[in-house]
Amino acid sequence: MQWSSASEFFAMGGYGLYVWTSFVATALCMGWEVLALWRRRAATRAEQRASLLGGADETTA
Amino acid sequence: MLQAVSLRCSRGERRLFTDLNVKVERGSLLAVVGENGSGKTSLLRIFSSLLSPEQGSVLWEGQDILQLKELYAGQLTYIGHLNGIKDDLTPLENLMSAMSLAGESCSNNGAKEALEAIGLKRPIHQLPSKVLSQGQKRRVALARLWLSTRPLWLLDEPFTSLDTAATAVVTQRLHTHLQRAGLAVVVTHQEVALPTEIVQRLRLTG
Amino acid sequence: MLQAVSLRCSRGERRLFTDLNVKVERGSLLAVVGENGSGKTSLLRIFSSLLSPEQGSVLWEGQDILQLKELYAGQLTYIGHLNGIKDDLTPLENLMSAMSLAGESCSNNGAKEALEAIGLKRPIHQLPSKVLSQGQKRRVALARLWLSTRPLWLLDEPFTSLDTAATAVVTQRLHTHLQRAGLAVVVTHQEVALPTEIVQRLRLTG
Amino acid sequence: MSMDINWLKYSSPQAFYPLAGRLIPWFACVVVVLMGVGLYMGFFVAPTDFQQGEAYRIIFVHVPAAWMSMFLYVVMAVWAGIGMGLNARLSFMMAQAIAPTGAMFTFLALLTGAMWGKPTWGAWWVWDARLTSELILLFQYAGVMLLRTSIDDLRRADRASAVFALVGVVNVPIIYFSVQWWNTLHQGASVSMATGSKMASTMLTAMLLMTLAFWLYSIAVILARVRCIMVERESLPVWNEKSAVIQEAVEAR
Amino acid sequence: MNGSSMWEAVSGIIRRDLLLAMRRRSDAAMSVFFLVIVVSLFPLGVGPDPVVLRTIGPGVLWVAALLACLLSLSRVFTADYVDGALEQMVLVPQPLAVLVVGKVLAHWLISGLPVVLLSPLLGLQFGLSGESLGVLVMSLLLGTPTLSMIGAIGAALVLGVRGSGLLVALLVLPLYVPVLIFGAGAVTSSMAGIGGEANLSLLGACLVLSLFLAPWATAAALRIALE
Amino acid sequence: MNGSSMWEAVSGIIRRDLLLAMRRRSDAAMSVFFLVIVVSLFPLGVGPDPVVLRTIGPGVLWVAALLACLLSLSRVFTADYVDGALEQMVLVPQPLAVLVVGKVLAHWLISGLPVVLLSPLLGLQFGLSGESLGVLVMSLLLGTPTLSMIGAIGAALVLGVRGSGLLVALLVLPLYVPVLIFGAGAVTSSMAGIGGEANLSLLGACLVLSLFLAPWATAAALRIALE
Ligand code: HEM
Ligand SMILES: Nc1ncnc2c1ncn2[C@@H]1O[C@H](COP(=O)(O)OP(=O)(O)OP(=O)(O)O)[C@@H](O)[C@H]1O
Ligand SMILES: Nc1ncnc2c1ncn2[C@@H]1O[C@H](COP(=O)(O)OP(=O)(O)OP(=O)(O)O)[C@@H](O)[C@H]1O
Ligand SMILES: [Mg+2]
Ligand SMILES: [Mg+2]
Repeated sequence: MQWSSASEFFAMGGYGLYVWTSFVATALCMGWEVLALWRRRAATRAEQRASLLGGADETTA
Repeated sequence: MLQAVSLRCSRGERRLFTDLNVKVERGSLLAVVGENGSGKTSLLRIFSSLLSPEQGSVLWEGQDILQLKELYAGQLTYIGHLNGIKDDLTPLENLMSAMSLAGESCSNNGAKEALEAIGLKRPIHQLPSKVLSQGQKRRVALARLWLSTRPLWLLDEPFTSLDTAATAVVTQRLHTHLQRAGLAVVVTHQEVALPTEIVQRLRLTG
Repeated sequence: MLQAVSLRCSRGERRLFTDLNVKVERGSLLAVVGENGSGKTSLLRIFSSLLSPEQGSVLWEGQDILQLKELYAGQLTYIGHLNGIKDDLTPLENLMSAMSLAGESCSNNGAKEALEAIGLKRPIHQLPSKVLSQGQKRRVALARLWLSTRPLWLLDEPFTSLDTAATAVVTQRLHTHLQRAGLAVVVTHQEVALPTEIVQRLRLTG
Repeated sequence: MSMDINWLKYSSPQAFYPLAGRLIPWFACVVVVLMGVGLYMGFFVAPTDFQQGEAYRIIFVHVPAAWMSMFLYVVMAVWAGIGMGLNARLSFMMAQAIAPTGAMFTFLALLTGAMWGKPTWGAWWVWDARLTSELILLFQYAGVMLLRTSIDDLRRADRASAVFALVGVVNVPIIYFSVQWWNTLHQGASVSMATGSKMASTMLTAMLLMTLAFWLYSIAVILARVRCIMVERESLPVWNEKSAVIQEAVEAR
Repeated sequence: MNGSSMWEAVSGIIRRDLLLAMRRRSDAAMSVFFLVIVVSLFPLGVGPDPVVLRTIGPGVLWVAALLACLLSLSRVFTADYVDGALEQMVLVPQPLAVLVVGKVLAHWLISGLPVVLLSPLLGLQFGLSGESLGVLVMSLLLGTPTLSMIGAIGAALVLGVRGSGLLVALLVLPLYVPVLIFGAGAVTSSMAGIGGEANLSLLGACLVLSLFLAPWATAAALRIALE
Repeated sequence: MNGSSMWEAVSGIIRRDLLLAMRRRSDAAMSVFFLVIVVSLFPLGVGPDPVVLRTIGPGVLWVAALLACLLSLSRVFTADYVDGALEQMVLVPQPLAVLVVGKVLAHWLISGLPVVLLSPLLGLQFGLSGESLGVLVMSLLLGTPTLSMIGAIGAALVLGVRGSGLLVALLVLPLYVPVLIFGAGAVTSSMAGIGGEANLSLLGACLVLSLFLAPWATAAALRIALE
C-alpha cells in the first residue's frame, strides 16, 4: 500500500485532477446510463399497465 | 368582384390567350376548363398575382391587384397543383402553421374539426404527413378551406386524387362558400363535381 | 397470370389489408378502387416488388416474384403517382432514356409517334419538361405505354390531371393491350374511364 | 449452463424477453464485485509507475473503455448483419441497443485519454492517428444513431442503419492498427497474445479485471435496453413473463 | 398590415421552422457535426505538427464555419419551393422581406448558433489560447448571421434562375470574402497580441449592412423564382 | 439478363446523366468551382506565408477535393428519388448494383474528372514541385473514384431524410478518412523525397475494395429507401 494518508491518496502525486476527473466522469456516465434505463423501463411498465387495464381486447391482438 | 381586363399571357414562344375578359361576381363560381396545356394554371396564377400578365390587368373590387399588393393577398386563399404541406409535420401542424402564416390563426380544435370535416380521422392527425397517401395529402391542403374566411378562393384542380366521398364534401363546402357571398375560381377537368350554383364556364382553347 | 396469395400489409401501426387473394388472367384488367388511404398504392407497389409484403406472396405465372427478381422486372411496366421524368430533359429525351433503361430501346421516330399518339404535338417534343403543364407531364410518363411490349402493366391513377381527350386515348390503349393478351392492374378513382373489357374490381376497405 | 439448450428457442422475442430479464441481476452483481476488486487492485495494490507517476492509473478506465468502444462496434455490426441476412427483428433491436453504450465508451476513451494526455504529452489533444481514428469512431456511432432517428419508418430505419454499421466496420481495424501503421505519440499495444505483457503483473491484472467488469456491464445494460426497445416497439404488453406488471393489473381489476 | 399581425406571421414562420427542426432533432446537431468533421479532416491531411496547426487554426475554423453555413443555408428555400409552401408564403398578406428575416433567423438559430457555441472546443484542439478563443466566439457570433443573410440571397436565386449553381457562387462568395478576412483576421491578430477589436467592429458593420439589404434582395429573388 | 442488354442499360444511364449535365452545364462546373473557391479561401484565412502554404498545400487540396466530391455526390440520387425516376431504375430488369456503378461512373466523369484535371494548376499555386504535382494527380485519379463509390452509399442511405445534406457528410466522411490520409500522405512523402508509391498502392487497394463492395451496399440502401 503506497498511500500514507487520505490526502495523499486524493492528490495522486499531483495528478489528482486528471485521475479523478477520469474516474468520476466514467462513474457518472455509467450511473447516468443506468438511471436513464431505469426510467425508461418504468415508463414502458406504466404504459403496459395502462394498456392492460385499458382495453383487454386490444392486448389480445 | 374579380375582373380580368383584356389579359394576355405567353409562356416561352407560345401565346396562351389574348384579350381575355371575364367577370366573377360575389356568390358565383368561375370554372376554368380546357385541354391540358391550354393555360388554365397560368390564368389562375395571374389571378393570384404570382404571375404578372403580359398585358391587361386583374381588378379586385375595381382596383388593380398589382397596386393592392398585400391587401389583395389578404383577400384570397390559393391552393395550387402543389399541396404546400411539409412532409415532416403532422397534418394538424401543417394546417395550423399554414393558417397562422396566412394571418388567420385558428385554434387547435378548430383545425382538428376542419381535418375531420374533410374526412381525416383523429389518428391521422398525428402522423408525419409523408406517410399519408396521395389523396390524404390533398385533403390536408384542402382542409384550409374549412377555416378560410377569405372571400376569394382560387383552386387548381382541387379534386385530383380525391375519392368520391371527399369530392362530394369539397363540393358541398364550395356551395356554402358561394352562399355566403364568397367567390371562387376553380380549374378542373371534373366539371361534374362542381356545385350546381351559378357556375360560369370559361373554356380556354390553348 | 398474376396472383396474390394471402397478402398482408401494414404501414406503421395501421393494418391496410390481410389475407388478400386475387388472380388476374391474361386479357383481363384488375381495377383497384377504394377510399383515399385504403392501401391501393401500397398494393400496387407490392405487385411491382418495390415493397415486400408482411406476409403472403405474389406469383407471376406461378412463381414467386421475389425469387424471379430481374426476370420479373422484365415483364412489367410500372407507372406510379410520380411521373419519373426529368425536368431538364425534353419529352422526347425523357421517353427514350426511360425506354432504353427498361431494356426496350426505341427509335427516335418510334418515340415521337408515341408522344403524338398521346396528344403531345411536335413543338412540345423539344421543350424542357419543366415548362410543361401538369397534364402534359403526365402524358409524357404515359407515352411509355405506346412503346411497351411488356405483358403486365401496373398503373397508379393514370388519369390524374388528364383532360377528357387524353383519358379516352389512354383507355383505348388499355383496351388494345388487353386484346393482345396483356394484363393490367389499374388504381383509379375514375372507374368510368376504364375500358369495358373483362374488368375485375377489387375494393379495398382500408 | 448445460449444452442442450435450444438456442433457437431464445431467438424469438417472446422467449428472449424473460430470459434477458432473469440474466440482468446476475450480471449486475458480478459487475459490482469485479469493479470493486479491480479498483482496489488498481489504487492500492498496483505500484506507482516509475515514468508517469500516479497519472498512469487512468489506464484502469482508459484502456477498458477504448477496447469496449471498438469491440462493441464490431458486435453491433455483427447483429446488424444477422438482421439483414435473416430478416430477424431481434437482431436489429440488439444492434440498436448496443449503439448508445458503444458511443458512451468511445466518448469516455476520448475524455480519459485527454485527461491522460495533458500530464504526459502536455496537450489535451494531438492529431495523432490513434486519437483521430477514435474520434472518427465516435462519429460513426453518431452516424448510426442519427440515421436511425432521422427515419420514421422503423423497418427502414433498422435496415438503413444496419447497412451503415456494416460498411463502417472497415474502420475498426484501421483504428486498432493505426499505432503500428503510422508512428505516433500514442502507446503501442502493450498486451498482445504473441509476446505476452510488458506491464507489471498487478497492473495488468487490475486492468484486465476492469475490462471484464466493463464488458459484463455492457452486456447487462444492453440487455436492459433491448427489453425496453422490445416493449416500445412491439407494443405488446408482456412477453409471457409472470411479472409484477400482470399481477398489478390483475389486482387492479 | 399592422404590426401585430406582421409579428404573428413572422413568429409563425419561425415557430414552424423550429418545429420542423425539433422533428428532426438531429438537424440541429448536423451543422455542428459537419464543422467538427471538416475541422478534424485538416490535421489528417496536413499532418500533426502543432505549430503549423496553430498557425492555420483560425483560418481552418472560419472556412469550415463558412462552409457549414453556406451548405446548410443553400437549401433553406428549396423544400418550400418544391412542396408549394413558398407559393403560400408569397401570398401571405405581409411584406415578403419581413418573412424572409424570420426564415433566416430560424435557420441561424438552428444551425448557426450551435456552431458558435461549439467553436471554443475546436479552438482548443488547435491550441488556441483563452483570449483568442473569446475573440473567435465573438467573431463567429457577429459573422455567421451575416453569412446567413447573404447566403439567403443565393439560396433564393438557386430556385429561379436556370443554371444557377455557378451564379450563386459568383454572387455570394465575393460577399463572403470580407467576412472571412475580418473574422479570421480578428482571431489571428488577437493571437499576435494586437487584439481583434478593429476587425470585430468591421464585422459588426457588415452585419448591420446585410440586415438592411439582404432581405429585400432575397424577397425579390423569391418572387422571380415563382413567376 | 444477358451481357449486352446489361451494357445497354448501364450505358443508357450514363448517357442520360451526361445529357442532363450538358443541359445544366453550370452544375457540372460546380464542383470544380467549389474546389477553386475553397482552395483560394485558405490563403485568405491563413495568411500568405509561402512556407506554411507549401506545408499545408497537399492537405488543403485533398480536403477540398474530398468536400467537392462529397457535396456534388450527396445529391446523385435525390432528384431521381423525388421525380420517381429511381422507382423506374429499381424496376429495370438488370441487377441494381450494376446500374449503380453506371450512375456513379457518370457522376465521376462529370464532377470527379474535372477536379483531377484541374488539380495541378492549384498545386502550382501552393508551390508544389513538378514531381509532386504528378503524384497529386495520380493520387486524385485513384482516390476520387473511391470517394464517389463510398459517397454513393451515404447518398442512398439518406434519401428522403430531412436535413440529409449534412447527415450524408456525417455518414460518409469517417469512411473517407483512410483515403484522405493515403492521398495527402502520397503527396507529402513525395515532397519529402520519400516517393509516394506505397501510399498510391494503398489507394489502389482502396479503390478495388470499394469497387467490389460499395455497389452492393448502395443497391441495398436504395431498395430500403423505396420501401
Ligand atoms: C484522447 C486521447 C486518447 C485516445 C482517443 C486514446 C485511444 C486509445 C485506444 C482506442 C486504445 C485501445 C487500442 C489498443 O489497445 O491498442 C488505447 C489504449 C491505450 N492508451 Fe490511449 N488514447 C488516448 C490518450 C492516451 C494517453 C495520453 C496515453 C498515455 C500516455 C494513453 C495510453 C494508452 C495505453 C497505455 C493503452 C493500452 C495499449 C495496450 O495495452 O494495448 N492513451 N487508447
Ligand atoms: N418556355 C415555354 N415555351 C413554350 N411553351 C411553354 C413554355 N412555358 C410554358 N409553356 C406552355 O404553356 C402552357 C402552360 O400551361 P398551364 O400550366 O397553364 O396549363 P394548364 O391549362 O394548367 O394544363 P393542365 O390541365 O395540364 O394543368 C403549356 O402548354 C406549356 O407547354
Ligand atoms: N407509418 C405509418 N403509420 C400509420 N399509417 C401509415 C404509415 N405509413 C402509411 N400509413 C397509412 O397507410 C396508408 C397508405 O395508403 P396508400 O398510399 O396505399 O393509399 P391509397 O389507397 O393509394 O390512397 P390514395 O387514394 O389517397 O392514393 C395511408 O392510409 C397512410 O395513412
Ligand atoms: Mg394546370
Ligand atoms: Mg395512392
